[in-house]
Amino acid sequence: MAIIAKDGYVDIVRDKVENFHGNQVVYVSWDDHLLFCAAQAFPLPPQMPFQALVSDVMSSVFNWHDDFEKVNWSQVLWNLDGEAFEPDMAKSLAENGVAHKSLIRFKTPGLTGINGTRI
Amino acid sequence: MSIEISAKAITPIRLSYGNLEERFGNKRPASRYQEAVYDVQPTANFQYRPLWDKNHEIYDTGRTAIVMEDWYSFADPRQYYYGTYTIARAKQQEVAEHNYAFVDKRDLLDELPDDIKQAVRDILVPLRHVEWAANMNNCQIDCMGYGTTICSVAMFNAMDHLGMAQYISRIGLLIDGNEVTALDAAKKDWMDAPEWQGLRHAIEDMFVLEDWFELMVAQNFVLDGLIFPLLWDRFERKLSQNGGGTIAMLTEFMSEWYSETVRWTNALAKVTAQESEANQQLLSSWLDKWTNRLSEALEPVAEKAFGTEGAAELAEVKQELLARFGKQGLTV
Amino acid sequence: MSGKKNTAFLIFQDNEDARPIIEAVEQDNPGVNIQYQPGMVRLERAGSLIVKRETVEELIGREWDVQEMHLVLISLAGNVDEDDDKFELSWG
Amino acid sequence: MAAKKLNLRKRYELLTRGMGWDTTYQKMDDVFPYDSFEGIKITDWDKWEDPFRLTMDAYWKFQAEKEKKLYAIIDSFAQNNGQTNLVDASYLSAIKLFITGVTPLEYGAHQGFAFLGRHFRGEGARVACQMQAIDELRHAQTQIHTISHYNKHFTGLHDPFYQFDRVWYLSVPKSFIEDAQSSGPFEFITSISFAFEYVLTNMLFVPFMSGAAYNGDMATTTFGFSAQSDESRHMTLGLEIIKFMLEQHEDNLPIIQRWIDKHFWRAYRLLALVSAMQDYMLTNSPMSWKEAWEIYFVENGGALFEDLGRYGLKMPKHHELATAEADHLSHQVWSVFCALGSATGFHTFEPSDEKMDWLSEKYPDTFDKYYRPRFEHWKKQKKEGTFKYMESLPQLCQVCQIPMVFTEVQTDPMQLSFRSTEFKGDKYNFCSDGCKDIFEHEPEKYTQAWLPVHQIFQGNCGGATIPEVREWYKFAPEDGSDYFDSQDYRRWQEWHGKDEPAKTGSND
Repeated sequence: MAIIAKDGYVDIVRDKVENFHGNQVVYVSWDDHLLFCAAQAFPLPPQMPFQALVSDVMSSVFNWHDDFEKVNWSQVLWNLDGEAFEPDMAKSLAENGVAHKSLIRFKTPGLTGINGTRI
Repeated sequence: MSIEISAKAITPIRLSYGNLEERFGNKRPASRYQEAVYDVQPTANFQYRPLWDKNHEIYDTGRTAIVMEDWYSFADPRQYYYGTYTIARAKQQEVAEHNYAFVDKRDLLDELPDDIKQAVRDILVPLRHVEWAANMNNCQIDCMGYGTTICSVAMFNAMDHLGMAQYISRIGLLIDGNEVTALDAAKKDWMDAPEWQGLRHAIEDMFVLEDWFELMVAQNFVLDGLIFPLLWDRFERKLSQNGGGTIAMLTEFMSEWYSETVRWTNALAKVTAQESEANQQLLSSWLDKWTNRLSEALEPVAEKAFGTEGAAELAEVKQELLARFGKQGLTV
Repeated sequence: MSGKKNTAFLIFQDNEDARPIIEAVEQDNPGVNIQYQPGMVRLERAGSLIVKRETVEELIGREWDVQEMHLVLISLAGNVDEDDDKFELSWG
Repeated sequence: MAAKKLNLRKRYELLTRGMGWDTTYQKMDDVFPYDSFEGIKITDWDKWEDPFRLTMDAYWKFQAEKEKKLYAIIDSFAQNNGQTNLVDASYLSAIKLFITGVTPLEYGAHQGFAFLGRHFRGEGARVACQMQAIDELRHAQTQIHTISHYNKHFTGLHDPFYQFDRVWYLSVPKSFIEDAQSSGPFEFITSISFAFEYVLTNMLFVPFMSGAAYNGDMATTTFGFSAQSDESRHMTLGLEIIKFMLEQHEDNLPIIQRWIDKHFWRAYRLLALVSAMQDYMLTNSPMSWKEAWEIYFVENGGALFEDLGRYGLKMPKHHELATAEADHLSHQVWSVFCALGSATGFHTFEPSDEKMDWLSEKYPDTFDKYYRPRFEHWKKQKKEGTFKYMESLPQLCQVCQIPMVFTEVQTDPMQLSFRSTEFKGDKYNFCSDGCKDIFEHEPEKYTQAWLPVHQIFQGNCGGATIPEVREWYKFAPEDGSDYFDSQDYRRWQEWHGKDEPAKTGSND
C-alpha cells in the first residue's frame, strides 16, 4: 500500500550503498558473547576477502573479549542474514553473498563467554 | 581549612551554555532570555520529510523568501520567555479582571447612552473575529517559521490575540447582560454586513498565504498597525468623549498591548531589512501591498465608526504606520 | 468484563497548597488510599475520585476555584469531569 | 438589569466557540489543508468536548503563579549552591541525558501543537492544542533555566541543542519526535498526547522526578512536578481526542488502532533510555523501572484500555513484549552505554555494590543471572587497569535507532533479537517485531532515517574515529568516560572536603 501523504511523497534512501564511498556496511555479531551488547558495524569494501574480515577487522574488535584468542576458526559456525553458511575465506565478501547491511553471525562451539554465562 | 577549600572549589567551570558563549562571549553569564530562545530549534539532520509537505524539512528556511544569514539576528526587545511573558500578562489581566468585575458589579454598561452601546456592538464586538484570525495567523507563523526568537514571539502573540478575542467577547456579553445577542449580531455582521466584507476577504486571503514572513508583515506589521490605532485608540477615545468612558476600562489591555507590540515589530522589520537589499525590497513590497489592501478594506469600517471623519482618520493611521516602518529602513 | 473497578488516581505535589485538597479528598472519598512518596502524594481509589470545591473551601476558609488544583496536580488517571463545583475522575 | 450568571462550561464555550467562521472567499479546504489527508473522518467538530476550560486570563494567572514559584526555587538553588546537596555527582548523568534528550522533545512538541493549533478545523480543539503548544515551550525553557546552574558546575551539559541534532544516542529521541512532527495532525496528537503523554509519560515525570527528590535534586524535582502540573491537562487532552475521533466515525477505529500500536512502541522504545536513568543513573531509586512499569503501564494503562474497549480499541500491539522486557530493559541499555563510555557525553560507571544488591532485589529473576556478571567483569578490569572502551560502533535499529541490544526475552534472554526486511533491493534491520511492523507499514518514511552510525561511515560526522566524532559532537575531553576518573568526581570530592580521590573509587 502506498504511503498516505498529502501530495505524494519523497523517495529518499539515506543509506544507499553509493553513499559509502566504495564501502558497504557489514554487521558482525558473536553469539553467546553478550559482552558485545549488539552486533558491530563496519564499512568495508565488497572486494575485501572474507579472510581479511576475520583476521583484520573482527580480530581488532572482538579481541575485547578474552575468549577471542581461543577461537578455533575451523569449527566456527557461520550464519549470514539468518541462514547457515560456509564462507570461502579466499573469496571476497561480495562473492560470499555478503550484501550491503548484511548481518554475519558467528558461533564458537565450546566458547560460551565469561564463566559460561554467555556474556 | 576545609571550608576554605570548598569556597574555592565552588567556582563555576563555565558561565553559559556553549552556543551563548559563541554568540556573546564567555565574560558573563547569559541572560535567561538568551538561554531560553537562542538555538533551541533543531537545524540539521532531519530524519523524515513531513507527510504534509514533502518539499520541506520540518524546520526549513525555504518556507519564506526572506533570507537571513543568521535567523537569530532578531531579538525581542521585551526579552520575553515564557516566565517573563506570563508574569507580565498576569499583571495586566489582574487589572483587567478588576475593571471587568467593577463594570459588571455596578452595571456600568447599562448606563451607557444607547448610541454608544450600539457603536460598541457594531464596531468593537465584531473585532473578536479579527482577533481570532490574528491568533490563527500567529500560530501559522510559529509552526512554519524559523528560529526560536521569532517563533516564540509568534506563540506569545497568538495567545495574546486569543486573550483579546476573549476580552472582546466578554464586552459583548456584558453589554447585553450575559446574553449572546451582541455576539450573534456581530457574527452576522462579520459574515454578511457590507462594511466588514472587504476586511474578511483580505483576512481569508491571508489565511492561505504560503510565505510565513509575508503573513508576518500582513498580520503583525500592517493589520495590527491599522486596527489598533484606529479602533482601540482613536475610536475608543471618540466613545469616551461621547459618554462612553467606561469602555476604556475594558479596552485598556488592548491599548497597552499594542504599544508594547510595536517595539518588537519595529525591531524585526529593522533587522530583517538591514540584512540585505533583497530583504529590504521584499519587505517593502509586502508592506505596500498589504497596507493598500487592508486600508482599503477598512474604509467602510472607518466610515461606520467615525462617519465622515472616517477616511481622514484612516489616512492618518496609515501615514503613521508607513512612517514607522520607513524609520526601520523600509521603502514606503 | 469483570466486576472489579479500575483504579482512579490523583497525584499531588507534597506541599502546603496541596494539603487541604488532600484532606478534602480524604473526607469525600471513602476508602481512598493515600501514599506518601518522595516529593509527592498519591491518592487512589477503585472506580472514582472526587474533589469538591465546598469541602476545600470549608477547610481553608476562603473561596476556592477548582482550577487552582492544577497548580499542585502532578498526574491523574480516569475520565475527567470538571465544573465550577467539583473535579471528578472515573472509569466507566 | 441583573446579568445572568454563566457557569464555567457555558462561559468557556462562549469565549472559545463561535469566533471562527466558515470561510467563503477562500475554500475551507484551502484554509485548513492538512486535516483531511490522513483519512480521519470528522463529521461534527462541535461535538468536541473541551477537556479543560481555561480562558487566557485564567491561564496567565495560574501559569504566572507557577512560574514565580519555580523561579524563586531556581534562584535560591543557585544562590545556595544547591548542587552540593545532591546525594552524589554521578547522578548528574541523568540530568545530562535529560537536557540533551528530553528538553529538545519539548520544543518539538511545541512546534507540533502550534501546527495543530492552526490547522485543526475545530475551534475547541485548536485552542486546546495552542495551550499545549505554549506549555511545551514553557517546559523547554524552564528546563534550560533549571539546568543552567548545573551547567556552570558540571561537564556534559553545555551544548544540548547542537548535540540533539547529531549525537548517536540522541537520534533516538530526535527520530521519535520528528516521526510525530512529520506525520499529519491526527497522527501527531495520537502519538504525543495519547501514546506518549497519557500512556507513558508518567514513567518519566512521576517516578523519575520523585527519584530526583530522593537524591537531593530539588531544582529538577521542582521543574519536573511544575511541568507535570500542565501535563495532567495534556493527558486529559490525549484521552479526549482519542474518544472524539472514535465517536466521530467508525472508519476511524482501524487507523487509530494502528497509530496507537505504532506510537506506543515508538514511545516505549524511547523510554528505554529512561529505564536506565531510573535504575542506574539515580544514585538511589525509590522505585525500579519494573515497578513503575507495573503501576503506570500494566495497571493504569490496563484500566485505560479496558475503558476504551467500548469503542473497540485494543491494547497496543506488542505490549506483552514490553512487559516481559521490563525485567531486562534498563540493564541492557546501561550496559551499552558503559561499553561505549568513551563515546558518550555523560559519565558512565558500574553500579556500586549497594546498587547491585538493590538491583538483585528488584530484579530477582534476571539481574544476578544475566547482568551482574558483565558489570563485575568491567569493574574487575578497571581495578586491574585492563579495561578498554569499545571502539567499534554498534548496529542500530532502522526505526528506533537504539543500538540493537534487545534480546529474545520471552524465549532466550541471552540471544540478541534480530529482525530484517528488504525494500527496493536494500536490507533493513530492526531490534524487534514492533519496529519492523512500523517500517513495513511506511517504508518510504524510514528509508530516510539519519542513522548516526551510518552517517559516520558516510563521512558526515567529522571523521572516522571516536575522537574525531566526539569533537564534531562538541563533546569536551572532560565529558564522558568513567565517572570516577572525571573532573565532576574530583570537584565533588573537593566540595565535600575529601582527600585526593582514588583512581577508581567505586566500592567493591
